[in-house]
Order: sequence, then structure tokens, then C-alpha cells
Amino acid sequence: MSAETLVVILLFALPFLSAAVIGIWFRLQGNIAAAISVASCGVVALLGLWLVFFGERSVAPAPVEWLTFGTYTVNMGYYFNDLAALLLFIVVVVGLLVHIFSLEYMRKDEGKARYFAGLSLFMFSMIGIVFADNLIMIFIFWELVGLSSFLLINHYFHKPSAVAASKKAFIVNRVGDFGFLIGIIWAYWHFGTVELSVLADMVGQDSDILVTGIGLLLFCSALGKSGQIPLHVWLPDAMEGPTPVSALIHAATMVAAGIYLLCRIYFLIPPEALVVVLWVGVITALFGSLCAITQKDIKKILAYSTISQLGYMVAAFGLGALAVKNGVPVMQAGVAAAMFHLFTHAFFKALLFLGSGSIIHACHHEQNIYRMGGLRTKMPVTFVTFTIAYLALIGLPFITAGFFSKEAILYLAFANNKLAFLVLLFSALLTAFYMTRLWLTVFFGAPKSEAAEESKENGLLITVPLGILAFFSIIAGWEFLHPQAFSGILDGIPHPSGWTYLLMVALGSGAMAIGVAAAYVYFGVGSRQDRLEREHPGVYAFLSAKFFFDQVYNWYVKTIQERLALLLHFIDQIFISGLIIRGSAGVLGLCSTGLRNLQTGNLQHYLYWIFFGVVVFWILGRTVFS
Amino acid sequence: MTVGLNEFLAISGLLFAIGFTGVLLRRNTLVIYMCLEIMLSAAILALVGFSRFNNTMDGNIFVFFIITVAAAEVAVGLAIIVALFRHRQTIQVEDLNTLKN
Amino acid sequence: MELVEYFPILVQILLAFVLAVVILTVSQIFGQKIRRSLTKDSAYECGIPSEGKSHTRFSVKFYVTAMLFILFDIEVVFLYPWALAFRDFLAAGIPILLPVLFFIGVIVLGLFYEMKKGALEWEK
Amino acid sequence: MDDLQYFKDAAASNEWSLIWPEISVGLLALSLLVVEMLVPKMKNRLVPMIAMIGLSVITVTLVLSWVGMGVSYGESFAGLLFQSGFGESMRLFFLLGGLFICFLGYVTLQGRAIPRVEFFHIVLVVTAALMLLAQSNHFVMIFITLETVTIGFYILVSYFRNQPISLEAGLKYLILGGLSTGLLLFGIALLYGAAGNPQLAGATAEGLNLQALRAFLLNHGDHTLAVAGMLLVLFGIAFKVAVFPFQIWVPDVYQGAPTAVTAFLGVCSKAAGFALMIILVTRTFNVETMTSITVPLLSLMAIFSLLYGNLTALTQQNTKRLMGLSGISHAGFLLAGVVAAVHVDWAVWAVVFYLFSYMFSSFAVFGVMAFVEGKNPGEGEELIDYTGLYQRSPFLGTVLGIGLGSLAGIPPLVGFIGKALVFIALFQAGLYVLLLVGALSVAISIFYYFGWMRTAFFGDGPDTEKDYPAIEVPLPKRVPLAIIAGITVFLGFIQVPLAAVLGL
Repeated sequence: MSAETLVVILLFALPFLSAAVIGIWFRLQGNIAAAISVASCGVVALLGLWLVFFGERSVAPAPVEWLTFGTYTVNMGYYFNDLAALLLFIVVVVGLLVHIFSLEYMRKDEGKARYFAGLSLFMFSMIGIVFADNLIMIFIFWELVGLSSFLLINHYFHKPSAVAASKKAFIVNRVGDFGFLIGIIWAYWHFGTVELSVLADMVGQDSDILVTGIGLLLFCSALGKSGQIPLHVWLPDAMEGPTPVSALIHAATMVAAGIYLLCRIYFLIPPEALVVVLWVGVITALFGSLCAITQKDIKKILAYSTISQLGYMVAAFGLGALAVKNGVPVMQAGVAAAMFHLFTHAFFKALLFLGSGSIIHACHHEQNIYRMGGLRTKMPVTFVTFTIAYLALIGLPFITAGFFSKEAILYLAFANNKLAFLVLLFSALLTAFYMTRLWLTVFFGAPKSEAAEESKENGLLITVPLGILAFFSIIAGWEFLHPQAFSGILDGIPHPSGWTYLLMVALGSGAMAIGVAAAYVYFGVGSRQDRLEREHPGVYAFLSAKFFFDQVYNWYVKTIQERLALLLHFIDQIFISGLIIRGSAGVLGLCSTGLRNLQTGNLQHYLYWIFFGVVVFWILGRTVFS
Repeated sequence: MTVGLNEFLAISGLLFAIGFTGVLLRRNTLVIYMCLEIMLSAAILALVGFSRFNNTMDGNIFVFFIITVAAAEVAVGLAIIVALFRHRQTIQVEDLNTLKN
Repeated sequence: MELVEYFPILVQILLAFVLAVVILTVSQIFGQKIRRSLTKDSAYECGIPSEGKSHTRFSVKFYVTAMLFILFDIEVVFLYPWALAFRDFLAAGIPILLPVLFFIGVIVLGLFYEMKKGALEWEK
Repeated sequence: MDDLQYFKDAAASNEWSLIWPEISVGLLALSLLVVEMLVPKMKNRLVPMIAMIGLSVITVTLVLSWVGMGVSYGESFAGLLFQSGFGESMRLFFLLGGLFICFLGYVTLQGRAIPRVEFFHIVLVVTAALMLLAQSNHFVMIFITLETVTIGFYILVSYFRNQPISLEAGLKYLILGGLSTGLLLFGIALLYGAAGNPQLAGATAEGLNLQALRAFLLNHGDHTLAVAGMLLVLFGIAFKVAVFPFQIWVPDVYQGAPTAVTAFLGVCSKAAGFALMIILVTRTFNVETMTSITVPLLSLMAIFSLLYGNLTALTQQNTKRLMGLSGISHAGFLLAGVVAAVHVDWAVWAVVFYLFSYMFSSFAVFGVMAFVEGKNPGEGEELIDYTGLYQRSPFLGTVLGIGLGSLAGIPPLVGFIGKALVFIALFQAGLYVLLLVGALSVAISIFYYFGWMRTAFFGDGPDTEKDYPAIEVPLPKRVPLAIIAGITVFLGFIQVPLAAVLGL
């Protein structure tokens, strides 16, 4: 067995073992649990980095027969290429930092052990997704990731909102995953295999065997995990979980897994499907940034910003193959752009979340930005790092990582689809707008609450991870620093040249500048309340309604008289509130109660029932079917 | 004229219908149970008839088994009904609806 | 077979019917008329009116015995075809004795069991 | 005379060695009665032990015999039985089932003023009958074994003869079961009559033998009597497996019966029905003229069962009824698998695999129920009674979680693999509607399974003021539950051993 294989096995084993050990023996000893979890994560990080930079790329070197049905055997092996290396790098680095951060953040939490067990379980599942070499394995770890995210969102389970949010997340994801599952079965039926490498060869030889349906069904997975419209509803609510979790799972890694999956199976997505992918991404990007404008909860703002950035990545992927060379779609550009943005975004968004976590921690779990203010002086480290992340997100030219990755996407859009380009550009402007609002309100002006008043900088356990992430948020974009390890992916990043380059920079930074300026002028520094809300309540209400996805949902939960809502918001209503939140009151609930009344307990009625059953099916059998 | 297979089948069909109707209409568990036995007898009659007109013995042998099984069923059934009657003082179906919904 | 062969049965049915009708009508005609009234038709013409159910419930032991009887009675069914075929089979060297002995053995075991359970003791 | 010759051959084809497991299980059952007669003092402890040990010995020997001499194949007992890999795997299934039911009965019956021995006796007899049923190849065999099972269940369901609800459940099962028996029997009679009709070409004297029947149906699959009989037989079996519209008895009977019996009924009785479905639908009635009827008919039943079971379970608060109703939806899955097996051969194994996965997962759940419930009727059966189970007994909580998760089909538990296999089979068979309904009903089922899980783990039940006592489970009683849960997880990751048994 080669060293790589051994390392991979270790990467799988360590987090799983730590989760198991904690779950079995240390359910109550939080500190021991934390120690175990962080230690295992540290080792995982070391091994992972070794694998990323020195491990050779290989396709399923030691497959193990793992499940057999019909005439087909699924092997359990791993498929490690530069793409996987890239995500592995993100997972281990951010994962380790979040583990360390959590040591401080969750210090006084009574559910500490549960929390760290959850983190370890998540690391296990995420690493599984990174390495999985066939769709079925991916699917299984996919579900495991969902499960661990479910558990972690549910961490404060005494809060009904957290419980509801966790359920919402789980169910919405399953909605996407059923599409995924059907897609996998179809793919197996169509191609006769689910091994990624084999599939790649098949498609490479003959790209006509692609089926649009399969592509779209597989895309459903990303739809759910990466919070694309209309399955985005769970992501903002998922902020009920502890902030480090939001940073790790709901900003850096898990939600990015959807994009990763798309890039991993790009050869299965035919151009027709890509059009859908593109526009879903574009709309999501715009939608997210619009919703973020009116949020007051710092984490909600970041959540919507995450949705919109994920939209960017999906759109980038969708754009990639619009250029078709001699019949075969050229995906490299799209994949590269998407993964590049995923790479940079992972760092600065995680940093934003951890920064907000540090703020929330210091302000005694105050999350409303209009009750913070003036934290620049009180929490200098957090301020600096947060600012770097903020600049990266809005894409400060030539320095921050975000600038380069966003430019790549915008250029791709410019080259392939002007309309998409305009929308994306506009949402970039909005991004600058709402982030500046957040930044000015939180850090400047005077403290606007007791909590903010007595807040002070946190200890090293929190500030060091912030620093490291800040470092990456800058240099992750500098291509001359990109290691050989990722060349397979990042070399494909599209580069504008000549006047296009200038145009791109001008437009990009122009949009950014406009956004910042507008926010500065409009909201002012350290404002006490939302001017938009005050002066244009109509607009504010419209935007803060998040296009009524959640509104109608809550409204329905309160009252079930309104049947119209069912038709309008099928997923939101029937699958989430109708079925889950208010199972006994929702439509299906009503059916259920109705059906239950068949069980009168009277033997005679049962006899009648069976009699009519016999008669009906007899008639069917004798007339209709025969 | 001779009594042919059709007569056998007609009667057995009639028995079956009578049994089924009784099961559906009667309110007394014991009577319902009797009606079930009638349905069994209908099947038995059909088997005997077929066995005779198809010149094969299987049907007749099968009948032995059916009778035995029916007897065992009756024994158990009566036991249950009696035990229930001793608890509830009634075996009318409409009174036996503790288990519902 | 011919339907004619069922003729005697038909005759018997008719006879029974006719006889019943005849007797009733004759008694109606020749019997002495009595004035009928509710009191006259009631069970007792004098004394207290009768109360309580006409039939009394009897011991559950009857059920137990009856069920056991049914079971053992029915098992015998299998012995008839056995007895019929016994000789020929034995002649043809087909194993027939031991299986039935096993069958009976099981039944006997059941008998012992219910004795042990005291299902057959009437007084307890 | 040729008659004698016929009987000679018949007697010659009696290979008693082939059915040694059934024989030994039967003898084990008898020996229990003997034991009670001989040592009445220590019967309460001794008898369950003998039953469990005996069963496990037989199980092990059976598996070893496969390894040793392989699986025998072909007719025996003058065509009464038909040995095949399918029959063997179902044998194993029922042996394991009986074994665990003995354990559950031991738990359930403890501290009750109710005779013990008969319970284990009947369970063993029923197990033997089930094992024969799975290999039967002749309507007489099918009828006898099926009735032995059913009558045994009449007694078991009303086993708590001092509890009116148990008796009521028994009565309901008795009447409705009797009805289904009537249907089944009349159907058999019609098939027999049609097959033996001298006027028809290719009429067979062996109308009750399935092969002979099939040979006849190949020519006369559209014969009126035959089709009528086929329908009635299917209805009769549909009652046993409790698929729509013959599912109506399930909740009441499940609730009234002792928990151990509920488990037996929900797993083994269902499995027996599906063994018959496979034998009949995919091996006997699988002629074009009949599949054109059976496939749409059974698909319809499956679809309705899936929807009915899951929808009704949504608002169900009593756990026993809940298991019953969700069981209906699982029956829908299995029936869908059977329908697929008409077109795709390996789907039979998908169904068997699903049966195994269903057995392990629901035994895990029933096992927990047996510990949570109280001694009085209906005590500790509501969902509320599971509030904070994980805190009260981490062990039971974990087992329950595993069981429910597997029933809900959450990967990587075995239930997921079972569902996946059925889905694949459906897809290959091109039954897309069933596939869709299946996926939808899985989505629905998540809800109530997770509701139950949340009550057990996060404990925010309707009334948390009422404090619930911790539940102590002694170590020896933990072992079987732990094994079952372990298998549920293990098979979720590695199916090779079971697949090897099933020849998947």
C-alpha cells in the first residue's frame, strides 16, 4: 500500500474515531472531547497538507469491493486530483482554525462535547466528499454532511427556532438530494457505471451520450447544498447554529461542496443543462445581495452574502462551457473560475464569520448591527482582520484575493454572455453597498448598547485564527504565489488581455467604488438606525421581505386557510411548513387525520372496507387491466 | 338431466355469497364466525365438485386438510370469543371498539 | 344421474308438508274454540309474572371440553384414508406405518399435555 | 397397479433430510412442553433459554451446512416442496426472526401473571411453518403452512387473555383473517378446477402443483375461472402482507397485541406473505396473459399502500400503531419490488434484501419499545413516553435512533441500501411512477420518523414538566439489541456477507 493510500485512510479514520470516541465515552467531559477533536483535526491538517503538496495525484489506487447489486459492484476507492487537493487544502486549513477558534468560543457551552463530536463527524464526511471516486459514495457522504450540519445547527436545541431551522435545513437538502439520487440511478442505468474516472473516459470518447436530464438532476444536489434558488431558504436560518459552525460549514466548506461536486462531474453536464445552471446562479447572486441590504442581524447579512457569492460560483461554472470547441464543451475556464472564487471566498467569508463571531462573543451574543458600533477602538485586531475580509469580499483592486477571483468570473461572463455579465456586475455593486453599510455601522460611531460599551478584544485563541485567515484572504488571489499543487485547476483561470483587461478592472472597481460611496453617503458612519427603513419604508419592506420566500412560509405556518400559497410556493409550503413544521395542520396533515378516521375500530366497517376493496380491485382486474 | 359441474359451482358460489353477505350484515361475532365457516364450506364444495368432474383425487384429499384446519380455527376462535365475552359481557361488534384511530 | 332417482325425496318432502298442513287445519276446524285474550295467552294466568332470562349461562368448562373434542375428533379424519390404503401400501412396501405412528404420537403427547394442564378434570 | 406405483414414487421422493431444520424446530417446540411437564418449577427461566439456544444452534448449523454442502435445488416430497436459494435465504430469515421474537417475548412476558411456555411453543411452531411456507411448491402445502401461521397468530395476538384490548385485537384479526382465508381458499379451488378441466387441452391432474399449474396457464392464462382464482388468491395474500386495500386491520391488531407479537406479526408474517407473493406472482402467474393483469393491479396496490401508510402515520401518536402504519408503506415498497421482479430477475433478491433490512431495523425499534412500555395495557406506548429517552437510557436511545434512521432510509444504514436496491430494480423494470411515488413517500416518512427521534433525543416533548424515570437495561438483555443495531449499521457499510447469502 502506497504512502498516499495510508494517509487517505488516516484522513478518514481520525475524525471518525474522534467522533466515535467522544460519542461513546466523553459525552459529558467537554474539555477532553475538545482536546481529542482538536488534536485529531491537527493531525488531519498536517497529513492533509502533506498530501496536497507532496502526495502524488492518483485515481482509485486501492479500490475495495464495497457494495454489490445486480451484476454491478461499487468499489470504495479514492480519486485524488488537483481539484480534490484544492478543496482538501481549504477543508483542513479552515477546519483546523475553526476548531481552535471554537475552543474559546464554546468554552462555557454545556453541550461542548456534542459540539466537538459534531465537528469531527463533519470533518469525516467532508473529507469523504473530497476523496469519493464514485457517485454513490459521494451521495452517502453527502447525506452524512447533511446529518452533521443538522446536528450542529440543532446545537441550541432548547431554542425552538434552532430546531425548526435544523429541520428546515435537513428537509430542504433532502429535497435536493432526491433529485441527486434519481440522477445517480439514471446515470448508472444510462452509463452502466458510477465511477467518476470511467465516466470521464466514456464522455471523452463520445460526448453525444450525455443526457440533459441526468445533468439537471445531478445539479439538484448543488441546488440544495449550495443554497441556490429556490432551495436557498435553509441557509439564512442555519445561522441559528454556533458561529464557528456557520464559518466552517455554512460559508467555507459544505455549501461549497455543491460547486465542488459540479466541477468534479463537469463532464456529465451538457450545454443545455449549463444554461439552466448559469441562470440559476446569476439570479441567486442578485437575489442574495438584494436580500442582504436590509438585514440587521450581522450573521444573516453574511448568510445572504454567502448565497450571492455561491451564486457567482455556480454562474461561473455555468458560463464555462458556453464556449464550445469542435463539439466538445470546454469546461476548464468555468471550473477554474468557480474553484478560484471558491478558494478565495472560503478564506475571507470564513474570516468574516469568525470576526462576527468574535464580535458576538465580545458583545454577549448581541447580533443586531444597530446595537453595536464603535468597535474599531475596542477590538482592534478583529477590526483590522474583519476589514481585510470586507475589502476582499467587495474586491479591492490589485490587493485582495476577492478582486482577482471575481474579475475572472466577470470576464468569463463578459466574454460569453453580456446579460449575465451586467447582472453579476450589478450584484457586485450591491455587495459593496451592503458590506460597507455593515462595516460602517458596526465599527464606527459610538457604541449603541451596554454590550458594545463593555466589549473588549478576545484572547489569542480567537485572534490568531483571524490573523491567519486574513493573511490568506490577501495572498490567496496572487497567482504568482499559487503552488504547483493546484496548477491543474488554477492555470485554467481566464485572463483578459489588452483593453478588455482595462475595461474589466475599470468596470469591476468602478462598481465597487460606486457601491462603497453610495453606502457611505446614504447610511453615513455609525448610524443608529436604518435610513432606508426610515425614509423609504416601501422599498425596505419589499427588500426585507426577501421576495416573500420566508414571509409566505411563516404566514402559512400561522394560518392554513390560504390554499393559494400552496400553489405558489410548493417546495416552501408542502415540503417544509405543510409537512414538517405543522405536520398535523398542513395539508398532508389534514389528509392524515382524515385517513385516520377510517380506523373507526368497528369490525363491521373494516369488513365493509375489505369487501369494497375486493369488489373494486376485482372489477379492475376483470375489466380494466385484462 | 344430470347434476353437472355447473350445479356444484352454482351452489358453492351461492354458499360463498351467503357467507360473505352474512359476514357483512350480521352484528353478532359468533354468527359472523359461522358465516366465515360457510365460506370455507363453499370452497370445500367447489373442490369436491372439481375433483369429481376432473377425475383427480387431489381435491378430495385437500378437503381433509381444510376440515382439520377449520376445526383448529374454530377451537381457537371460540376460545377467543368466550374469553372476550367473559370480560365484556357482549360480543356485538359495535361494542368492541376500544382500539381505534 | 337421472333426476328421477331423486323422486322419493321429493315425495317425502311433499308428504311432510301436506301432513303438517292437514293436521293444523283439521285441529283448527274440529278443535274447540276458546276466547283468546292477553291474560289467557300469558305464561301464568295467575301469580306473579315470570322474570329473568329463560336460559341460564353454563360453565366455561363445556367450551373447553367441546373444543378438545372437536380437535381430537377431527384428527381421526386422517385415519380413514390411511386405514383404506394401509394393506395395499404395506404390500407394495411403501412406508406407511411409522409416519402415522409419529402422527398419533404427537396427538398423544397433546393429550398428556392437556391432562397435565388439568383441562379434563371436571371438578376443581 | 399404477396408482400404487405413483404412491411408491411419491414416497420415494420424501427426502426428510432436506427439511431437518423444520423438523428440529418442531421437535424443539414439543420438547418445551415436555420440559414444562417434567420440571414445572424452573420452567419460566429454563424454557426461553432452551428455545433461544436451540434456535441459534439450528441457525448456525444451517449456515454451516450451506458452506459445507451448498444449497440443494429442486422438487421433493412429490412436488410439495421446492428447494432453492430463495427458500434457503427465507429459512435463515425466519430462523433469525423467531430467535429474536423469543428474546422479545422473554422481555415482554417478564413479571406478568400469564403462562410462559405456550408462547415460546407457539412461536417455534409458527417459525417452522413459516420456513416450510417459503419452500412450498403446492397449494396444499401453502394452505396448511399459511393456516398454521395464521392460527398461531390468532392465539399470540390475544395472548394477554386478561387484557380486553388484547382479546379484541385477537378477535378482529380472527374475523378478518378468516375472511381472507375464505378468499384464498376459494381462489385455490377455482384455479384447481380450471387447471384440471378435461375439456381443455393441456389440462393437468396436478392442478394444485405450481409447476403443473403454470404449464397449464401458459396455454390458458386467460381462462375465466383461472383469472378469477388468481385474483382471489392474490387478495387473500394481500391481506396477510397488509397492502391497500386490505391493510385496514393493521393498526388495531398491532396496538392490541403484545409487543413481541406485534414485532412477529409486522416482520415475519409480512415476510411470509411476500415469500408467497414471489413464489406465485413471479414464478407461477408470470405468463403474459396474467402479468398484464397482475402488474398494473399490484402496482396500484403498492402506490396506495405507500401513500396511505405514510400519510396516516404522520399524525399517529401511538408508537405501535405508528409502526403498523409505516409497516404498510414498507409493504408498499416490497410489493413494488415484487412487481419489478416480474420483469427483472434479480429484483427478487432486492425484495429479500429489503426484507432482511426491514427485519433488522424494525427489530431494533420493537426491542426498544419492549423496554419502554409499561406493564398495564397502553402504558408507555405513546410518543410522549419517549421524551428524552436518550437521556434516560443512552443505550436504548442509540438503538432506537439507529433503527428509526434505517427505517427512514438514511444512509449509510442498511435501510437505505434496501430502498436503493428496490429503486434500481424499479428503474430497470421501467416502473417510473412507482419510483416517483416511492421517492415521495420516503420524503414523507422522514417526517414522522424524525419526529420520533427528536422526541427521544432532544426531548422537547409536548409536556416536559412530567419527569420520566431512567430506564435500566441489564447487560445480558443489552446484548441482543446491540447485535441487531450493530448489524443494521454494519450491513449499511458492507453488504457483501448478506449479498453472499442472497446470491445478489
